[in-house]
Amino acid sequence: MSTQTDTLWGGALEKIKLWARVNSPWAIHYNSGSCNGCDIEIVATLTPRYDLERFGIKLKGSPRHADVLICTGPVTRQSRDRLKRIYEQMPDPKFVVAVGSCATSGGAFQGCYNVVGHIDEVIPVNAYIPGCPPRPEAIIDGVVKLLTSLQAPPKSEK
Amino acid sequence: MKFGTMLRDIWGSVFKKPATQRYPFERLEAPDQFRGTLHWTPGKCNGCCLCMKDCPSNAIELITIDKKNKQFVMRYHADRCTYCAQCVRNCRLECLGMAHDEWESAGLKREDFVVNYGTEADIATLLAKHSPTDAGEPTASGAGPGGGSTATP
Amino acid sequence: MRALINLLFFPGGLFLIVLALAYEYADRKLIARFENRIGPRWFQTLADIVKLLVKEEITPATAHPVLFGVLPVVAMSGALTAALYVPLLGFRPALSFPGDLVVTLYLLSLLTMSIGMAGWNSTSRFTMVGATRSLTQLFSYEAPFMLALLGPAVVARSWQISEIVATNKGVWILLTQPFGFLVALIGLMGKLEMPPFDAPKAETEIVAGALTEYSGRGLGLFHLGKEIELLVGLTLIASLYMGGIANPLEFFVKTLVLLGILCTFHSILTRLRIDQTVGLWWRYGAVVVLAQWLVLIVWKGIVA
Amino acid sequence: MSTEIALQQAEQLLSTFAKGTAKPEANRLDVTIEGSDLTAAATALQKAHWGYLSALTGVDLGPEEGAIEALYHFCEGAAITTFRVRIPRIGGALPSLQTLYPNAMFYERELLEMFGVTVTGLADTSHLFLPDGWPDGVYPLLKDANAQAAAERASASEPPEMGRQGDKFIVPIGPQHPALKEPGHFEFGVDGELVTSAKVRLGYVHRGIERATQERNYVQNLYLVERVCGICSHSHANAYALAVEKLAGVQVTPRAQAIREMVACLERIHSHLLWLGVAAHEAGFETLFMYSWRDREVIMDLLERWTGNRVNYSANVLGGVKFDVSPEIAAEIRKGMDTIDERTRHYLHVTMDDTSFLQRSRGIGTISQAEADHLGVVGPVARASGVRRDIRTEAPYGGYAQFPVKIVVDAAGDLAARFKVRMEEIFESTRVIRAILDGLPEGELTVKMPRRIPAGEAISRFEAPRGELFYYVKSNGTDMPERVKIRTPSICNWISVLVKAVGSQLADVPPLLAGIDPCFSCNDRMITINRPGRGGQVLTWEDLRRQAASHTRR
Repeated sequence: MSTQTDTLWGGALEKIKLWARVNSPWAIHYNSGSCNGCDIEIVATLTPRYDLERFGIKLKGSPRHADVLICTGPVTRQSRDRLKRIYEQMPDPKFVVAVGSCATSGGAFQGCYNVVGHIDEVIPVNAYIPGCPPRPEAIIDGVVKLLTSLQAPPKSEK
Repeated sequence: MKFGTMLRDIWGSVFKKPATQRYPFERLEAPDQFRGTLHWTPGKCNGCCLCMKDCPSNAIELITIDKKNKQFVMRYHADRCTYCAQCVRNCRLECLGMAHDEWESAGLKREDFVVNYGTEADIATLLAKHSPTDAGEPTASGAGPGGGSTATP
Repeated sequence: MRALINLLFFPGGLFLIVLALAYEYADRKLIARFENRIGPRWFQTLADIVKLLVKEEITPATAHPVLFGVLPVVAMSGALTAALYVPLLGFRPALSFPGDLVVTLYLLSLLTMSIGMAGWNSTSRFTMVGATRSLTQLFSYEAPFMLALLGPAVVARSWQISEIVATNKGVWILLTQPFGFLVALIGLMGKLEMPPFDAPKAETEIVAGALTEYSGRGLGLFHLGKEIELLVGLTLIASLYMGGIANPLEFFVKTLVLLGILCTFHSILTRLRIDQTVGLWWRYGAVVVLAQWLVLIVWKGIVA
Repeated sequence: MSTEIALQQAEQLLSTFAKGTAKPEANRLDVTIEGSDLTAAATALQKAHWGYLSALTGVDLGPEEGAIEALYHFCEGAAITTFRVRIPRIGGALPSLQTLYPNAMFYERELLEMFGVTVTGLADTSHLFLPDGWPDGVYPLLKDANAQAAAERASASEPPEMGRQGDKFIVPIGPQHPALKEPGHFEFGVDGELVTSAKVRLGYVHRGIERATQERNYVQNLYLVERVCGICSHSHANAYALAVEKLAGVQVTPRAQAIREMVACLERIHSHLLWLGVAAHEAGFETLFMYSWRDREVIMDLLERWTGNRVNYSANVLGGVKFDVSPEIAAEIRKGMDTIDERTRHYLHVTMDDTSFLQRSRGIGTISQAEADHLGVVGPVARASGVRRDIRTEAPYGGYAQFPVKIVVDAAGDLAARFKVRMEEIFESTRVIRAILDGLPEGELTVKMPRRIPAGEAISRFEAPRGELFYYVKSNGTDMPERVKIRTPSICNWISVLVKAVGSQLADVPPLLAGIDPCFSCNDRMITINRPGRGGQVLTWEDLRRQAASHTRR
């Protein structure tokens, strides 16, 4: 009997946790070698025309406050450590979105000597948004797809 | 001393409709010029590979099944594409085009971005030739029916 | 038993938290509308807090772990306790004694002190600069703010909030002491580190100031503490300067009007540098309030 | 001073040092100089106030020749004087011009890193672009260097961050900045709130584009250089196209030139509005940020409708442009320009009249005209200090001869003046766009370009939104360039931040950084992402922690 209520409570708690997580994804943005194009489009999604705050997304400065790491650009050698470090500094549960063709595959910068590769060669990525740069709408679409995928399984762990 | 030069803006906005578009609840079309996902129409292509040659990011692979019968499969890496449309310009036979309404291409798996264009038979030949576990070879590739189909990433 | 209910549900604890979240929502929504965008959904602030509370908490290796954990609780409880002394919703305060105004003001400062200590304890260079700025700012606005709030007390010759409100019943002190009102309102903005007084957490300079190292629960509690402080501050100013609060309707109207004024200031001003903040308070704020005190005392001495 | 007179003067000044002179183009003078005469020759130019050091290009002539050529490009108006200095490929050395031209520091460090040329007298020889832990003796721009393999070996670990230096407290701002070489990691030593020292480390976004251009064909490179910087994508592509067209001897039609100029003007407006928002955000004026970005969307919409992409328009092809101006789009652009004019007038009022804003911008980071001249700053930063430096008016290229712009200058030199100059350039741009729409020349859009570009070298200078953009392209007759040198405007302007930051308030540093608009969309990001890691902290903050611990114990 008591175990049953426990699971009931546990289930409800999980649901609440998930609900809060999906509805309040605070983001941090890191540019590991991008050309700026994707970055301005990410900033544009915060501005009145697109307004990501509708989904509860706030761009935070400190990785400690963030749930979602938005990455742009291929990873250069100098910024690889920094990217890893930022990822490690984020508290669990955390998600990574790679924005732009360079972030998903290296794009036009494949084969440049100072480029390590794309984001998921360094840290795990949860969602990819190709485009050069993707339209702000496409970025919103990607974020929504990520959030939807979190909701899909009843208990999502990382 | 002058303060509040934006006072009228802010209070005006309170009584105006916000500038925000309601995407994704209301979808607004991209303009016709927009360079979205690349498409390839088989049949016309003669395999000159000019599209491949000038692609700044290796997004296009033109795989020859049978050169004489003009049987090709184009493997398109949407994740690499820089959407510059140089390939479209280079193609004199107008096999290539960029869809202006395909820009919601975000995905959760990188493999989904690789698309094979071509007739169903050609894609099947290609897949048979290479083992399906081939790196970067998606299971979703041959998904679309008929020629010029997209496996929507 | 009654005290427990007071503390946990009404007017303390749960009720207060819900109300504070509602006010934060109003704040954010209004700012969003000022910026011509839609802004957050109605449950946004709740989702933020719940998410922060269930998120992993990382304690920096260099920080004192106990202090790191305790400070948010101290901050939060300070704000919660302060709320017991003010006439929330127009009801009689849960606790009241002669001199509670001073206690309330000190309890409100507890939050800033905790933030300063938290920043110092986290020993990252950003939290350090943030903590220094927080405390510098505290010392600059605290005295004028306090003097401004004591203005109505002088008129009523009492240090007890309910007494002051009762004595000045129906009188809008903001008409007789407009400078005090202005200083109190702007002091509240300084207290809450609202723009343009957000130098202590200026994102573009020092990331998130003193709270940079906090994640999860600690951040959530600080955040909540701040929202409660906003509520308490608004109630205090409304009841002291705007003729008291008689019923819930009056409470909402008056505090929301005040919130609207705060948001307007927030939106039309550029962030002050910390030296400019200090200069502003000591050069203008304190002088203006002191001058007003002088006038009050002289006037009181002659008339009464 | 007309171009010919300037070149004559330069020839005269340099006559004692010249081992040979050549005039590859009407506005260029090439002077061959010995390495030992370099300082004296540069001093002669400096003393006569002949121009400024615009760029320093290193060219590897290959192992057979066994030499490297260092090209010092000095510009005065449209005139370009180039010092050609040959040095041995291995063990070559050059004297530093740092004291004469402060900017030379960046160029020389680049020469050192990329070609292994020893520069004597250089104060700081640490890595500027290449990652920390880059193996010694590998210089990526040498032809036979296997940079890829060397890079694999590079242990890309950052050095431990400095928390304290003596009594100073180091606040880092950085480490990334998005353009080719413009990412900066700054370390500011602070005493309380006062900045006492400044240091810059670039290279977080160094991708090796210059090397990559040598391995791609001319067409691919057009799109690669477009991605040097997403905000001035058109400027880069256009400057590159101009240089390659010059090499190929192709004359682009007036219509294509006009369209290019129009895109450049639209880009300038979008860039300046973007900058306005970011600078306001840095100073802590969120409302202005939101509004300016909202109105910027007008331009972004126009660009997307017209070119098909919001950021990387890909308007250029070698030999022309991709698309035409239809009557519908022309009408829309006109309408958009009216909106922009009206809103910009309002923002000019806000930035120039609002006391609360002015107290963060007036008198901050003031650069006098003489100082700006000496530091060699370019673009709006220079113009805000009264230096009349604008390639569009000094050396009109492309359509600017037919549709000229008026130069906007201001004498004040502070942050507020930079706001004013940029806002007024928006008006100028809308005016030019209208003029072009009124008088759009008829003609073809493209001219046939050869795939193989004849051997030779070409320089193109382009006024990007941030200032002078410098391209040097050397061709060897194949379909791949032998050398492409890109000197972005921001690298000229970093020095002004370093100089001006010292002695200012920490809170003024972000607006100061913003003031030069270093391809700026991400400058706030570049500050925010930079948090000291816990690992590094334990080490470097040891004594600070001890101090803190003893403090609490007491």
